[in-house]
Amino acid sequence: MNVLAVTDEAREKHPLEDYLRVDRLPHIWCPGCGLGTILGAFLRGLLKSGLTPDKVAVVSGIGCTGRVAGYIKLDSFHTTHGRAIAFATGLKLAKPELKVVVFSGDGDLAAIGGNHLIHAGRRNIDMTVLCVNNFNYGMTGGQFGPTTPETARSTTSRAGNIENPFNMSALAAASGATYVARWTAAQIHQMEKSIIEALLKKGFSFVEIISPCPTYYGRMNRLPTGLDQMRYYRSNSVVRHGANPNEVGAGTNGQIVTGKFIDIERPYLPGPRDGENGG
Amino acid sequence: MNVLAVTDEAREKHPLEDYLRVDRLPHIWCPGCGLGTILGAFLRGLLKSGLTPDKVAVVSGIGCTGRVAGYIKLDSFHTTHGRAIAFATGLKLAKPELKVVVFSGDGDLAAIGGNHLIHAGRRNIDMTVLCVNNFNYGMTGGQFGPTTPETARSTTSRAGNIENPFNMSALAAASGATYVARWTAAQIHQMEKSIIEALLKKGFSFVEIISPCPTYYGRMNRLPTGLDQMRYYRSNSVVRHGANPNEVGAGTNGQIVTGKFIDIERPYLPGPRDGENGG
Amino acid sequence: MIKSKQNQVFVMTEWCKGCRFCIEFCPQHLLYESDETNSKGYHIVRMDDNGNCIGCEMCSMVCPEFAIHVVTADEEPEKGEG
Amino acid sequence: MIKSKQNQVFVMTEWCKGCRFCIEFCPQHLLYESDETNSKGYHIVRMDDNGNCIGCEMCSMVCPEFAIHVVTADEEPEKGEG
Amino acid sequence: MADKHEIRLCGFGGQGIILAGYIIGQAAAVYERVNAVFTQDYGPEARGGACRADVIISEEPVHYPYIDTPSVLVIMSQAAYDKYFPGISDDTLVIIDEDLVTPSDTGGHHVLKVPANRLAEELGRVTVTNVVMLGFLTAATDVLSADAVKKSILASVPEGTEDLNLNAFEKGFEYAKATVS
Amino acid sequence: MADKHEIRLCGFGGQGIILAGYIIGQAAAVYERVNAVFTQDYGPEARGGACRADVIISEEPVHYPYIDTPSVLVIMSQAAYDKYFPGISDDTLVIIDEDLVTPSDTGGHHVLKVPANRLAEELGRVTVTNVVMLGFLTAATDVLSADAVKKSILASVPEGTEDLNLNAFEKGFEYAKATVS
Amino acid sequence: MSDREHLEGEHFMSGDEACSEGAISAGCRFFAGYPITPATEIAERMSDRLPEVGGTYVQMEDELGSMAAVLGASWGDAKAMTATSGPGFSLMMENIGLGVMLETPCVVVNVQRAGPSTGLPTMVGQGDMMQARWGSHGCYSIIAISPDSVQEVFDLMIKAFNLAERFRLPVLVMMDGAVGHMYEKVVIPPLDKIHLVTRRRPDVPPGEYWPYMPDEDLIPPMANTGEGYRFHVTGLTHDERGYPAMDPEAQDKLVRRLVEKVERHRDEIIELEEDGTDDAEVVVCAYGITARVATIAVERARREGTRVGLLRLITVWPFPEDKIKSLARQVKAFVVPEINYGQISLEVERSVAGMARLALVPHMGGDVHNPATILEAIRQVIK
Amino acid sequence: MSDREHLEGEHFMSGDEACSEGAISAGCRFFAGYPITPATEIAERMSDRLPEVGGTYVQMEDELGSMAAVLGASWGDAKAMTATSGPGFSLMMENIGLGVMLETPCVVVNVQRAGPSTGLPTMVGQGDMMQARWGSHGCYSIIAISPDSVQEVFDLMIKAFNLAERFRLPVLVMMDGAVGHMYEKVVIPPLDKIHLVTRRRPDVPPGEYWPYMPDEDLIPPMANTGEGYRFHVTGLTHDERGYPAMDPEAQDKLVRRLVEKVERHRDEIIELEEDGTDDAEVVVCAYGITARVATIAVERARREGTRVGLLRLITVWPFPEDKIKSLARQVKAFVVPEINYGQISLEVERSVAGMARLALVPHMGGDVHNPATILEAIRQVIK
Ligand SMILES: Cc1ncc(C[n+]2csc(CCOP(=O)(O)OP(=O)(O)O)c2C)c(N)n1
Ligand SMILES: Cc1ncc(C[n+]2csc(CCOP(=O)(O)OP(=O)(O)O)c2C)c(N)n1
Ligand code: SF4
Ligand code: SF4
Ligand code: SF4
Ligand code: SF4
Ligand code: SF4
Ligand code: SF4
Ligand SMILES: [Mg+2]
Ligand SMILES: [Mg+2]
Repeated sequence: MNVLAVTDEAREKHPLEDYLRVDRLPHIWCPGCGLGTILGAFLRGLLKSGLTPDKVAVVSGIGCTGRVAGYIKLDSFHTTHGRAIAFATGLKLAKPELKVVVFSGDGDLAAIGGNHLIHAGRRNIDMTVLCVNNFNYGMTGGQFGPTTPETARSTTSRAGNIENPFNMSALAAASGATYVARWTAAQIHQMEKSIIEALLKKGFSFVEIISPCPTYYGRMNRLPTGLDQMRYYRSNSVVRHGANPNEVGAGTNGQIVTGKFIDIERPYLPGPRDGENGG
Repeated sequence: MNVLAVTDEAREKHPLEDYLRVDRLPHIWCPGCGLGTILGAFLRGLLKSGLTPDKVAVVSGIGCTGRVAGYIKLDSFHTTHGRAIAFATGLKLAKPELKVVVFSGDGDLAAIGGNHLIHAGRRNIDMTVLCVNNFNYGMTGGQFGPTTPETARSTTSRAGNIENPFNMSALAAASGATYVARWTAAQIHQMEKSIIEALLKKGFSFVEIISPCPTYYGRMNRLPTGLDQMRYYRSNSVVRHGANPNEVGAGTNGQIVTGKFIDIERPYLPGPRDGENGG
Repeated sequence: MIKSKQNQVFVMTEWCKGCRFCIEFCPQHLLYESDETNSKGYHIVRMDDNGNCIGCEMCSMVCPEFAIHVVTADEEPEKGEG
Repeated sequence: MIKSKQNQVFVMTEWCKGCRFCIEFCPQHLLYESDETNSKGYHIVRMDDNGNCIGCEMCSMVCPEFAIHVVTADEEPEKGEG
Repeated sequence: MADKHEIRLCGFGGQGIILAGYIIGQAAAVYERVNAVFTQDYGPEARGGACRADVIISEEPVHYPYIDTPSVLVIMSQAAYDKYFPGISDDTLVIIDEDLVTPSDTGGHHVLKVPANRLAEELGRVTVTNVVMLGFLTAATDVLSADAVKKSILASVPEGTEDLNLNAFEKGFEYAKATVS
Repeated sequence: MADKHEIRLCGFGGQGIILAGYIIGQAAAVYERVNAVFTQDYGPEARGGACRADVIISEEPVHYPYIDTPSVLVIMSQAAYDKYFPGISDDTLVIIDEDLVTPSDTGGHHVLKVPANRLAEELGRVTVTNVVMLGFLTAATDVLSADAVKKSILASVPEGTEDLNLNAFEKGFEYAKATVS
Repeated sequence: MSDREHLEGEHFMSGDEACSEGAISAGCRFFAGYPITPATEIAERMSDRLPEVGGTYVQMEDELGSMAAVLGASWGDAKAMTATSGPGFSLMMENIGLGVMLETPCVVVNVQRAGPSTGLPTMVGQGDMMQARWGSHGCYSIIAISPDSVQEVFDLMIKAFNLAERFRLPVLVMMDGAVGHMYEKVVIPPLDKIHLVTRRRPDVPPGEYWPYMPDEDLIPPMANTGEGYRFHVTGLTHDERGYPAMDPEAQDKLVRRLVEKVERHRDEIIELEEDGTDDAEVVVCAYGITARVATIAVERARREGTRVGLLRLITVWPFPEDKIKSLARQVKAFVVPEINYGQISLEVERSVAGMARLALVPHMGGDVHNPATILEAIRQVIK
Repeated sequence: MSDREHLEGEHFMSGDEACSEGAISAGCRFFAGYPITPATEIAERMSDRLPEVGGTYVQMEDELGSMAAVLGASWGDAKAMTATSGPGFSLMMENIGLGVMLETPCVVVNVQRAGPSTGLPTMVGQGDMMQARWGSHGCYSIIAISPDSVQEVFDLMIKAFNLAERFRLPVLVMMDGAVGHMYEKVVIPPLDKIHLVTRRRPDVPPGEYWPYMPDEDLIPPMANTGEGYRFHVTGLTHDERGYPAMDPEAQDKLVRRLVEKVERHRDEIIELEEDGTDDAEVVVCAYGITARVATIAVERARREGTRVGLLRLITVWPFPEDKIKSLARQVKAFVVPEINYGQISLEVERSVAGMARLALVPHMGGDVHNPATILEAIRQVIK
C-alpha cells in the first residue's frame, strides 16, 4: 500500500526546498504552465552537476520565465527586459569564478534581447542560457513573438501570424554557441541531463526548452490546457542528437525534433587566463 | 592620342552627377577609402536595374558608411546608429511601392543594429541591405567591432582582438535573407551586378561589401593605404557562387571567398496583398 | 503524515493547482483528481491506495508547483515520531 | 577641355585625393600620379598621352571621389563650342 | 433606479469577474444611457490571483472613479470575502456565491446567497457562473433593467454562446425572483 | 619668458598639427612647469579636413582656455592662411611653411617663413614636417626652452623614431637660428 | 466605407481601446509597437483594427525598432504611432530625438505605470512626466498631453495627430495606467464632424524644394517620399537644405527653431480646464487620473467653505507657465498632487516664482491618492 | 605594483584620458562601453590600461548592453563604469533606472556633445543636464557632477566612485566635449593619498541578510555575489528581502527611500565653488566649460565696477537649491549661461522663487559662449 500524505504545515521537506524561496510559493504561474516543471529540472540538474551552488548566479530578464530568478534560492537577478545576457556578461567577466546562468523567455532572449544573444554567442562567453520557448509573450498576455509559428493565433495576430518564426536553437548555433540543445518540458529526464551538460560546458551553452503556456498560446491554438500541450509535446517530439539545427525548426503543427545539436570546443571568454587576472 | 582634360568648373558632366549631391563633393571620406567606389557601384547598378529612381529611398545609420545617404541624390535618410533597418521597415510597410535600400556599415548593422538585421531577415522584409564591412568602426576612430578579425589590432585592441568575429553573410543567411552575396570593393563589375540582382529581388536581400579603411583598420594591420587594401582584396578574393556562407568567413589574413551565396524564394513582407491595401 | 515502510507521496494541497501533470506522467497511473478543492478552488490530486508506487518520482519531477514529492522506502530516515 | 574624336578622360582636380586606385585599375596603365597638387595638397592623377585608352571606364568606376570619368569617342555629343 | 450605485464584484482570476463588470458597465452606459465607470484590480498572476471589478453607475458625471464603500458587493471566493466584507457599510447589499464562500461572521448583516457556480454547472458550463450571478444581481437590485443587461451580454460574449449566456442570465434572474423577497 | 603665450597652429588633418600642439603643451606643463591648455578643432573628416591646435601657456592659471587673438600663429596650409591670417593682431608672430602657403597680402605684417615640408623631405620623412616646425618655433620665439620641447618630443613620438624626430627638431631650430634675426 | 472603418456611435470601452479608436478616427494607418503592460491593449486593438481600415500593424522586436519604424512610416506618408509604458518609453528616447530633429509627425502614447525600472507593471504611476520633456539628449521642445477620461483619450488622440501634423514633431500622449485600464462610455462622432489636420506639402517643384526651409510659422512643409523631391534628411545638425552643417551657426539656427516652433505657438497648443479658479484662494493643479481624484477633495474643501479652484492640465508640455503665473498673483496657494515624488509641481513652483504658497502632494504610485490626503493639503496650505 | 598600475606624477593629458586615469586610481576595474565621439578616448585608454591593472575591458554591442554589463560587473564585485555621449546616454536610460532600483554602485560618464539627435558629434554641448536627472522613467534621485578642468576630471572620477559606493547608485559624471578634449596638466597623487570608499558589506550571516534592509542612513549594505548570501534582487518594486511586492505600500516605502537616501545627504554630496559671491550684486551660475568661459566675463564686469560673483556647480544633482535661495536673498540677479536652451537655469529660477532677477544666457552649442555675451547679460540684468 502506498501512502499519500496530504500535508500542509508539518510536512516533509521537498527535496528542492533548500534551493527554492519556499516563502514565495505558490508561485504566480498559471495552472498547467510548464515553467515550474522546468525550474525543477534546472535545480535537480544543478545539484547533480557537482557545481557549488553558492558559486552559481542566475540572471533573468522580464517575462513569466523571467520570474524564475525570484523563486530560485541562489544569488539571483531579475533585470530588465532583454538585457539578462548583457548583465550576465558583466557579472561573469568581473567575477570569472562564478557559473552564470541566464534563465529567460523566448521573447526576452530572441525579441528585445536578440542582439545580446547573438553577440554573447559570437564571443562565446562562458555562460549557460536556458531559454523557455512558449511560442509567445506570456507575461503581457499572449502576443505573438519571434518564435510564434506562422499562422498561429495570438492576441495580436487573431487572424494568424504572418511572420516567419526564428528557430532559436539554429540562431544560437549560427551565432557561435558551442553547446546547443532543444527539449520540451515533457522530456523530464533528457532536459535535466542536458542542463547538467550545459552547466558543465566551458563556453556559451544554450538549451531551448519548449513549454506549455495554456493561458494564451495553448488556448488560442487548440491546446487549451497545459496537459493538452504536454501531451502534444510528448507525442510529437523525437530525439535526434546531432541534427543540424537549421533543418529542425520547432512549432506546434508537426514533429518537434529535440536533442543535443551542437557540442563543440572553441576559445571562450573570459579565458582561463582572464580568470587568473583577479585584479 | 588620348585626351586628359583637367577640368574644374566648366567641366563635362560626370555620368552619375544626376544622382549625386554634387554640391557636397568632395565628400568627407579619407583618401583611399572604398566608400566612394561602392557608392558609385550602387548608383550604376541602380540606373541599370530599371527601377524608377524617384521610387527608391536610401536609409543609412551612423558611421562613415552612413554618410552615403547624404551624397546620394534620391530620397535619403540619415537616421540613428543601428536603426536604419527598423526605420526602413516602417517606411517600406507604410509605402510598399517604394524600393527601400539600407546602406550602412558593419558596426551599424551588426553591432548596435544586429537585432534589427536578424529580425528583418526573419520577416523577410522586402528591402535591400548594402553592408560595407571595413572590419572596424571607422567613424569613431577605428575601434574593433563584431567583424574585426581575431588578433587584428584596433584603437581598442592594441594587443590584438580577442573576440571571434561575425561572418555577416552567414548571419544574414541564418536570419532568413533570401539573397546574400559578398564582394570586395575591388570587384567592380561583380559588385555592381550583384547590387542589381539584390535591388530586383523580392524579399530581404543582403550584399556585404568588404572595403578598405586605410586610416584605421589598414594602418593598424599592415595595409596602410587604401591601395594596399584594394590590392590585397584583389589578389586574395576568389569567387564561389553558391558557397555555404557559414563555411566562408571574411578577414584579412587569408583568402576571401566572395560570390552570390544565397538566392532563394520565400514569402516576404509586405506581401503582394499588403501592397494593394493602400489605406 | 502516515508512517510506513513503503514509498510515501506527499502533496502540498495549498500549492497544487490541479494541472494533472502528475496524473499523466505517473507510469503506474496511481494518481487522480479528487473532488476536494483547496482554498483557491483547485481540485487536489489524490492517490489510489491500492496501486503499486514504484518510487520513480515522475510525479514529483513533472509537478510545476513543487506540490508533490516522494520519499521512497529506502531513503526514509529514522524518525522519533509517527 | 580639349575636343577630340578620341576617348576623353576628365579629372576633377579639386576632387581627386590621390588614392591611385585609377592608376592601379587602368588595364592600359595610362595613368600616373603627377607632381601637381591641388589646394588640399593631394597629388593629382595625370594620363600618359601616348597610351591607348580603350574607354573601359575602370578608372572612373573605381575612383572613390567621382573625380575621373571617361567620355568615349562614340558617345561624344555634338557641341557648339570646343 | 437610485442616483448612484457602487457595485463591487470580487473573486479570483478566471471566474469572469472582469467580464461581468464590463457587462454591467456597458449595460448602464450604452443601454441605459447613464454614466458608468468600470475599473479593475488584479494581481501579477495571469490566472488564479485575486481579482476585483468595480462599477459606478450614476445619473451624474462620475468624477472620482473608485469605490470606497460599495452599495452592492458580489463575492465569489473565500479570499475575497475575507478581504472585502469588512469594508461594507450597513447599507451594502452583499451577494455571495454560496458554493464558494462560507460567510464566517456577518455581524448580523443580511447576505444574499446564490449557488451561481452550481447553477452554471447545471447548464453544463461552469464558465457562465458570472452570467448567472449577473442575472441574480439584476433581479435582486434596482440597478439595471434586465433588458439592458441582456443586450450588454449579447454584445459581449463570443459568437455561438449567446443562448447559453442568456439561459445563464435567466437562471440567476429566476433564482433571485424565487428566493429574494 | 613672457607672462602668457597664445599659440595657434593650423593646417589640415594628417599634418601632425594636433601632435605638435600636444608637444608644446606638454613641454610647458610638464617640463617647464607652467600652466598650459591645449585645445583642438577639426572637421568631420578623419583625414584631410581643416584642423587647428591652440596652446595657451601662462604663469597664471588659465581659466578661459580659448584663443581670441594668437600671439604666435603657425600656418601650414593655404586654406588655414586664408582663414586665420585675417584674425591676427599687430603683435602676432606669424610663421608659415613657405612650401605650403603663399601669403597673398600680409598688409605689411612681417611673416617668418620656413620650408618645413621641404626640410622634412630632406630627412626622408615628410611626416616630421610638424617637428621641423616645432624646432623653428622654439628657436624663433621665447616661448619654451629647446630642452623642454625635446623632452616632450621624446615622450610623445613612437618608439624607434626618436632620432628622426630630434633631427627634425634640430633642422628647424637651426634654420631659424640661421634666418631669423 | 464599411461599418468597421469608423465606429461611429456609443461604446463602452477602456482608455486603451479608446486610444486606438481615436487614432484610427484621426487617420492613423500605421502602428509599430512592442507589447508592454498597461499599454498592450492598444497594440492588441490596433492589430485587429488596422487591417480593417487598410492600415499596417507591425510588432517590432523592441521599442527601439518600434520608434524608428514609426518615423520611417511617417516619412512613408502614413499617420503613424506607437504605444508603450515606462521601460519602453526609456528605450524610445533616442529615436524620439531623431523624430524631433527630422521634424517627423507621429504620436507616442505612454500609458504610465509605477516606476522606476520594472516597478509595478500593472499599477498606476505618473512618474514619466519630466522624462517626456527631457528624456532625449540635447535641447528641444515637445508637446505632451494628458487625458483624464476615456472620452478624452479618444478626443486627445485626434488632437495629438493634428498637433503632430501641424507642428511636425512627435506628440506624446501621457496617459496613466488608471485611465488606460478604466472603462467608460465613448461617443464617436461621425467622421465628417472630426476636424483633421493634414500635412503641409511643399508648393514648389522638386528642384526648388528645401526640406527644412520653414514657413513664417517656423514649420517647413514636408515632402512625400517617392515623389521625386529627392530630399535628404539627417539627424546631424543641418541647414535648410537638410545637409549636414557642422558649425555653431547652423546649430543655433536649427535648435532655436526646433524649440521656438513650439514655444511661439503656446496659445494655439495649450489646453486647460478650469473649475472655480476665478475667485479661488487655493488652486489644485493636477492632470490625468489625479485630476479626477482631486475633484472629491475640492468638493469637500468647498463644503468646508474654502474657495478652491481646480486647474486641470490637458496640455502638460509646453508647460502653461503664464496661466500659473497669472493665477499665482491672485491665489494664496497651489496644491499639486501627482503620482510621483514631485515633477510637474517643480514647474508649478518655478512659475509661481514665490508669489503664492505651494503644497506638493506626492504619491509614489501603485494606486491613486487618497482624496483625504489632498483635502488635508488644501487645509494645511491656507492655514 | 608596477609603474603602470598607478601613474603617480605629472602628466599632460586630455579630459577623457584623465577620466580613465581617475577611474583607475579610484579602483575601477571594469569598463563596458561602446565607442562614441567625444567619449571614445575614454574607452580607448581603458582598453589599454585595464589589462595592465588586472581589470577587464569589454566592448559591448551597444550602449544598452554596456549599461547592463556595468551593473552585472558591479554585482560581481568590481568598481565598474561606462562612458558615452548623448545618443548612447539616451540608450542607457532604462538600465540606469535598473541601477537605481537595484542600488548598484557604478559610474556613467557622459561627455556631452551638441544635440538633439546626432547633432554635432565632435562639438561641445551641455544639453543633457536635465536628462541626467529625468531621463529614466519613474521617480528616483540621482547624483551628477560636472568637472571644469582636466585635473578636476581626475579628481571627480574618484569622488564619483566614492559617492557610488557610499550611496549605492549610478553616479553620472556630466563632462562636456570641451573639457573631454582639452589637454591640461594632471597631477596624480600617490595612491595612499587618495581616499577611497569601499562598499559597505553585510555584517550578518547569509541566512539573516536582507539585501534591501537599510541602515539608519537609508543605505543597505551590499553582499557579494558568490559568497553564499543567496540574495534575490529585482527591478520590480520590492520589499527589504528583495522580493517583489506588488502593492502601493511597498512602492511608497521603496521609492521614498531611493529618493531620500540622496536628498537627506545633500550636505555630504554637494560641492560648489564660489568666487566673490559674499558681497556680490550679481551671481553668475555655471558649470563645466561654461564656468571657465564665464570667468572672463566676470573679470571684465568687475573691472567695470560691478560686484559679480561666480558660483560654479560641481555637483549639479541634487541641485543646490538652498545655496541659490540664500544667495537670492542677497543678490539682485543671477546670470546663468549654459550650452543649451536653458536647463539648469530652470532649476535656478525655481530656487530663486522670485527673490532676484534672472538672466538666461542660452547657447545652442557647437562652441562655447562668447564671453562678451555673458558680460552683456550681466550688464543688462543689473540695469
Ligand atoms: C522594455 C520593455 N518592453 C516591454 C516589456 C513588457 N514585457 C514584459 S515580459 C514581455 C515578453 C515576455 O515574453 P517571453 O520572454 O517570451 O516570456 P514569457 O512571459 O513568455 O515567459 C514583455 C514584452 C518590458 N517589461 N520592458
Ligand atoms: C547610439 C550611438 N552610439 C554610438 C555612436 C557612435 N558611432 C558613430 S558611427 C559608429 C560606428 C561606425 O561603424 P560602422 O557602422 O562599421 O561604420 P564605418 O564608420 O566603419 O563605416 C559609432 C560607434 C552613435 N552615433 N550613436
Ligand atoms: S501566461 Fe503562460 S507562460 Fe505565463 S504563467 Fe501563464 S501559462 Fe505560464
Ligand atoms: S575612417 Fe576609414 S571608413 Fe571612414 S572615411 Fe576614413 S578610410 Fe573610410
Ligand atoms: S513515484 Fe512514480 S509511481 Fe509513485 S506516484 Fe509518483 S509517478 Fe507514480
Ligand atoms: S502536478 Fe502538481 S500541481 Fe499538478 S495536479 Fe499534480 S500535484 Fe497538483
Ligand atoms: S578608360 Fe580604361 S583604359 Fe582608359 S584610362 Fe580609364 S581605365 Fe585606362
Ligand atoms: S581614383 Fe580618383 S581620387 Fe584616386 S587618384 Fe584616381 S582620380 Fe584621384
Ligand atoms: Mg515566451
Ligand atoms: Mg565599419
